[in-house]
Amino acid sequence: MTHLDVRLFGPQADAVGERSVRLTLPCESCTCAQVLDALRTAAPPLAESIDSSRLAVNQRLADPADPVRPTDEIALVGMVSGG
Amino acid sequence: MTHLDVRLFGPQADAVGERSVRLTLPCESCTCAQVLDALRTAAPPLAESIDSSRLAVNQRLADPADPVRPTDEIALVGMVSGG
Amino acid sequence: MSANARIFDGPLDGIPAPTPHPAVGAVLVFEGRIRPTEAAQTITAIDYETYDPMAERMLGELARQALEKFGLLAVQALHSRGRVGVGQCSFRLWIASTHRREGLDAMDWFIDTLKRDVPIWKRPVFVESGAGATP
Amino acid sequence: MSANARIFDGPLDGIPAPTPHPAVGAVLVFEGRIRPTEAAQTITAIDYETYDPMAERMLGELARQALEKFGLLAVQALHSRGRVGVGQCSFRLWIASTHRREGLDAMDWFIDTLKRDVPIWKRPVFVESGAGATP
Repeated sequence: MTHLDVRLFGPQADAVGERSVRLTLPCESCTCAQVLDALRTAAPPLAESIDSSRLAVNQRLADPADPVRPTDEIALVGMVSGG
Repeated sequence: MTHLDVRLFGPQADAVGERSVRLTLPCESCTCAQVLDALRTAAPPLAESIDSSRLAVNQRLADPADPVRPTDEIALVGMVSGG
Repeated sequence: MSANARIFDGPLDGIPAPTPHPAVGAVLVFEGRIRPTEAAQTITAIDYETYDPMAERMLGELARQALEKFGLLAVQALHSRGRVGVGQCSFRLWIASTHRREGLDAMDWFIDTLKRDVPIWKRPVFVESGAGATP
Repeated sequence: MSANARIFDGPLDGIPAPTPHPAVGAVLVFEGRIRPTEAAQTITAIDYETYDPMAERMLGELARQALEKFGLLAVQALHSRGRVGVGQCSFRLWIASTHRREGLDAMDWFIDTLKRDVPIWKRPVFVESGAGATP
């Protein structure tokens, strides 16, 4: 079991009404894909936008297969609108 | 017979060594195409660039079939390099 | 060749543009400005949220990638954080290149990539209907 | 919506850019600058020859055509006449549009058309080899 927090920003934070979501995952060594799946279940308002979102792990965009540790800084990067 | 002057600019003026060329054409009502042909004969240094050049008649770009009168202001517009 | 990026609090208006090196034949500037409507509603400003310091670091990475990918001479990217009012500038991309073509291509690529990947979010500030009218 | 064009004697550096209307979401600026070499030879300046007033009138026509063709909000085109030194600006195109896409497309079209049709010619001023070295 792994516990970790995922930071939310912008419209995704607004949709959930929180700046971060605490997740409990069944895996011991988890991947970004597993975190995104758990997030989808834990925060239903993200359902529509999560497929076009990525995780940032320690402030770098990560791929689905990349590992995540509970000590990592994890953020959901989706619905960005800079420029 | 028609007499007219064609103004030259930039590298075409440099090639001919003149700012204008005086032409004598056999036609009475002449076209731009006829002027360009006469210019080719009268100013051999223009041979290479004249096919990619156009005439301006009274300060407007003209087409080959457009008429030219001796009182018109005629200029060769070729090898332009603005910007 | 230089690439740099900065995120500033508030609008970018008034921040001077770089002075191009004499070898530069083409300078291209793109400025994104706040328009008075968002999804057909009147707004007064946009609040920009940035994930710091990742947003600035990524802007800098994009600037370096653009430099290399398009063979540019210099790139500067600036973006606002926080509130930027209607008519003010929130993003500026400055590109110096030998010729025009690579500069235009780089500008297109940079802005597309920014809009897809860089962790910056905007939140429109709508006109408060009737606010202040109640006693 | 406004389109304007001017030819100035000498470099354009220092001529202020227009202030965009608040509805403008994107401002694009292209500056053409004099590079220190021309066909692999060192130069000190470019002398621009313009066919007046046709050159300025055509620049204005291109600005109006760009406005209409690409649905822009404003266009300003400036070009130099006479001598412009290395590192100085000889051409500036300023485009204001609602969005980026049409501004970039218009810029490309404008510069291509300018380089093909507008009666402006450049003559490089080369470094005089050995000038002043002979007694």
